[in-house]
Amino acid sequence: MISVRDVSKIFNAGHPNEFTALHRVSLNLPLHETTVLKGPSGSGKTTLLGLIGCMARPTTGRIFVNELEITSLPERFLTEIRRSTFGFIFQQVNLIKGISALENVMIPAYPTGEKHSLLRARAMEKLGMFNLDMRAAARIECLSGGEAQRVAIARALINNPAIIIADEPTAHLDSTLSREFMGIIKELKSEGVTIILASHDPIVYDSDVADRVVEMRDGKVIKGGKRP
Amino acid sequence: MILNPGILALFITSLLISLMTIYAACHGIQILRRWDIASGSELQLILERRTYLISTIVTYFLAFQLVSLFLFIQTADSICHLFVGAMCAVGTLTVNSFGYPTLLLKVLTFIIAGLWLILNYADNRGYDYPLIRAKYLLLLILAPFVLAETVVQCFYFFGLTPDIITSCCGTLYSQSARGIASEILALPVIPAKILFSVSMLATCAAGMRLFLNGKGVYRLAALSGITFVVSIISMISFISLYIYEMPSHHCPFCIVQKEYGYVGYPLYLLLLSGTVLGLGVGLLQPFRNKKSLEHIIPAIQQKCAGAAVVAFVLFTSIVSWQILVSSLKML
Amino acid sequence: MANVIEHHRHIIDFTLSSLLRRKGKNGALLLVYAVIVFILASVLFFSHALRREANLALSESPEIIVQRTMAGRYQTVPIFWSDRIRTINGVISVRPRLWGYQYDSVFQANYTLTVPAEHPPEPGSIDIGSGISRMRGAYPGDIISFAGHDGLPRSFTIRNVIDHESELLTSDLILLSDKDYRDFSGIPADQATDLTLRVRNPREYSTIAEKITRMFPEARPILRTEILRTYDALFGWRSGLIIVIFSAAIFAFAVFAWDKATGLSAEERREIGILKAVGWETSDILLMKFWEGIVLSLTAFLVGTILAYAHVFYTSVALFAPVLKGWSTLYPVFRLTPFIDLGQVATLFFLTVVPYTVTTIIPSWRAATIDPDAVMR
Amino acid sequence: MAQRRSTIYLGVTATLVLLLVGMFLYASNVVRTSRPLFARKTALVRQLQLTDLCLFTEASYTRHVSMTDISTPFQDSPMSLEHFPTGALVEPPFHLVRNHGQRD
Amino acid sequence: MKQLSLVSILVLVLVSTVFGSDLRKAGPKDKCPVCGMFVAKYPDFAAQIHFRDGSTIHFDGAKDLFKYYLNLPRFAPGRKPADVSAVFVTSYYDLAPIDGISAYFVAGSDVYGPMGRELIPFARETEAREFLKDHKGKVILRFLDVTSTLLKPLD
Repeated sequence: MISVRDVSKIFNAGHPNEFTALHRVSLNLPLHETTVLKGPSGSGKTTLLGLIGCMARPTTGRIFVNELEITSLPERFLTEIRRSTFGFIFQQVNLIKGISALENVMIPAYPTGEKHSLLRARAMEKLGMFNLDMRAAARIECLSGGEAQRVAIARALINNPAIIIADEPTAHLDSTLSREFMGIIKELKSEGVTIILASHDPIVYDSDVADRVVEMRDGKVIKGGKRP
Repeated sequence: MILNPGILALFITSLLISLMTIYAACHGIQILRRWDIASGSELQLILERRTYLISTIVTYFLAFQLVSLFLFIQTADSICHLFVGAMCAVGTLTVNSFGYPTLLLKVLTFIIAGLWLILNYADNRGYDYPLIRAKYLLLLILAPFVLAETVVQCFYFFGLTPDIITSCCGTLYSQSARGIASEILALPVIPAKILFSVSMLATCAAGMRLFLNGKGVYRLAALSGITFVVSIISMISFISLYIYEMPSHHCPFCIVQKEYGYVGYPLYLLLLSGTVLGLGVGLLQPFRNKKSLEHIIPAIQQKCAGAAVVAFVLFTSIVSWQILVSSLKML
Repeated sequence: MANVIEHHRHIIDFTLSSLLRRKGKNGALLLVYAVIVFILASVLFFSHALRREANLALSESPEIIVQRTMAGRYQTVPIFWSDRIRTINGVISVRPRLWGYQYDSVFQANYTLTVPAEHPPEPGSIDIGSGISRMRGAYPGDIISFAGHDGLPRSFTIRNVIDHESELLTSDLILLSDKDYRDFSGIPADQATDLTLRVRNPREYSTIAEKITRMFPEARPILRTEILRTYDALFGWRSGLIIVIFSAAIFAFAVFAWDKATGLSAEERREIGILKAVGWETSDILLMKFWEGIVLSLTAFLVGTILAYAHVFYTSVALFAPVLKGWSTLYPVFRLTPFIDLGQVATLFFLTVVPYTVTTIIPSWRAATIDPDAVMR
Repeated sequence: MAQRRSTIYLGVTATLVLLLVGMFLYASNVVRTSRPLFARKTALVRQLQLTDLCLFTEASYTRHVSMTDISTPFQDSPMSLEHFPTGALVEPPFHLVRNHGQRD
Repeated sequence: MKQLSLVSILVLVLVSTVFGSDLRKAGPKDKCPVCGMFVAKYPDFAAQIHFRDGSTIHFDGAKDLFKYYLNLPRFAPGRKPADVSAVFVTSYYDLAPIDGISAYFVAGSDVYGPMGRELIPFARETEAREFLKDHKGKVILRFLDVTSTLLKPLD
């Protein structure tokens, strides 16, 4: 269970350009389910995902991941949790240019100091899941949009995370690729991975993969709960 | 001042190190004043990030300080013949009254920086920054010593004037014979030997005890400190004599020279690390009750104690080996 | 432990690929850095080797030289001084020495004329240094003439050319007999240029020098130990001076390094953001930056030092020769004996690697503390 | 499979370090073997009663650095490359430069 | 006692003239039996005692030579002063080996040897006197004047 309790996030506090991105949000997200955060841009979806994914700390309020309070942990502990628990898929594919697809997939595991050969084998396996093993040595610039998206997903899976966080994953994909992406998500879900998506793309929130759709606006949750 | 490359290098380095330390100390003060772990404010976030900067600076500082300690001795040794009557580094250091204080401060700052890193290591393992205050107070203690070292070293270098013939007519300098004593007053050999063996044995025993059943923390710390001083005294009193095979050359510096197989480097390195580790164990003790460090500190202490014992034992074995192979016979 | 090593190796892998991606910029940095190390190392190696060379070769020069000064200028020494000085305890021998300079206006060179203490050439013949031989194309059997003190030319047959291996000491020497030199220079028979003393016990040098000045107040005794000390100071000072001048270049380089490290491109910021987002910690980024610094500085340091060694000891500092030559036309061709020591390398390390590293600490920390969620915004 | 970049880098660095160490060893060996050379040199120095290296021959006072005293330098040539530390900072007097500078 | 020393000096002088023992150079492995130092490193103060059986003992200074000679039972059990065939010390001014029996030794000067304060040997008395004046020496001794009590303040 991921529980968000009374969380607010204020940027530039005390300055004239103070901006409240989240306002006293409370939310419970059970594990092994797929949740979609839905809302227009600027509604606070991304900020909430960042807080849940241990990328930033809330200004007030608490967040628990599996009963562990993560709000007051120092950065190095947050990173540890982030690395081992979460896999991220971003709006842009956010791959590092100039190096091979394989290396890109391996990058999240570098700080663990895992043996190179093991790590490489696992990365190849993840790429293989998406039929990309032939493209492993290719540089990112040479990949097509769909391939790049799949490499990014492979990267999110390299540490075998329990939770996948995807922020507007289909924003830069055409409908075919978006459907293909949802297919992959479905597959992951069937393996028991918890998935949290933020999107305002109907292909995502109307998909039957989503167990739960939370609607957000202006930094508040306006509608949420189990899909009927 | 002597425009010697070694002196310039030391000069530039200590200047840079001082600047970095001032910078770190300023941030340290801010951390001490504004730290609030419970807050999620941006200021707190910035402060937490600064802790990375400061530990990076201190880590580099320690590395540079160690090399500069040896470079200082090496340079002092290499320019000794510029001074009438100076036979080795000892002579150069006594040319003016700032030589030894510089060396002393270098050793002191090295030890404090080492202790800081041990504290930092423990702190980084607690999830709520348990030692943050102690750590930055120690940094504020370290900073004045670093600055003092730079200033004293400046005075020392500026106070060096070589005795060369071009600056005057002929032998004027030689005649004035300032008579730099090349020898240090040394403790008589037998008491020094007894003192050395007793303190080494006691320290290693205390270290083993701590390693095995976690008892006697302060004892180990105190003994490490004492052993450090005793070892330096012994170095002057008798160890160096065996290494030089010369019953009257009480010099703690010449042993880093090539003629003696650079044996001084491992010796001083082991002694310094043993001392820092031993003292670090004691430094951590008051924080043992912090909740987030309950299990971490004893583990670190055990590790440190073990490493300290290894360092001291290695030190002693090198010393004993040197004494055994030495051709010098003393009572 | 294996974990730690593998961790570092992973980070090195990544650092190298990110360095390689910006080949032009990093290559230029590496090149400038290596050149700086190269020049500094050349200066250090050269001055140290020369100092040792001087110290070793001159260790057999006369223990004490007695000159006479009048109003601060040299005068010739009356030979009777030597008998008085010989009575001082500890003085093994006193020898009047004859030597001086000769300016050759054709070749614009200064020669040093000297009368050897042992085996001087017979009157009418001379030995010349290999520098003179090379410059004038003069070989044994040839005849050379110089104008003496009275303006009249005197001819000498070349007996020998001094062995090339000692050129650093003898390149500009002309050796001739006592009789020829007095005739040539006009030094009266009861005078000498200076006196050389042999003293066995080094502990007595200063006592003897003191006694000489008491005996002859206008005497200026110069001790060998002082000569060697002066050489040390001279070369030490010279290399120090070059380093001080050169520090401007080091400073400029530090600014360049700083600029390179602070001026993170948008691309680099994005990259670091990605790394932090996918699970790299601040200290991992710092480690990456540390390795970046090490890769650059260590490579530059090693390459620069090794090249400097070749430069100093194989090409005899070909690049510095114009500076060392100055206006002199008689420049010795020499091969230095490679005296190097660890202290020099340590000094070099401090002069190059430390300033570079220190300038990159704060910028790398800045880079490392980019928000991980920056990539999501 | 191509080598890891870190392997290549560490290999290159290790080679360079070995080269450096080799350089030291080689240098100390050369120093050792050049002892007879120095013996010959010192014998020559003894025979000729030399006191200085013949590196700077442009002016007599630079030729025998150890034989000079403080009042000598400008005796030779005001334009000559200065040998004493302060010489790098003090210029020769203008009238000397004007009168003699061209000739030397 | 006095007579005994007179006798022994006679014996020594006789022995050294008759046997005419030659100087033997200290090798790199020769150590001083009193302090354990390598003698070859300090040729400026080297001293040696020759015994009649042909053996040579090297010392790094006249002081250690006397310590040995005055305490033969300890350093060389079974040997007597009469077994000594020759004594050589290094004279200060020309650093040349001279006969130790006839040498003049200056004590208390400001010249230090490898073992600190030393007895500085001279072949001629005039030299010794001048040295005494130049180097703040205290007393001039002959070989047989030297006793253990005189050596004490030199340590």
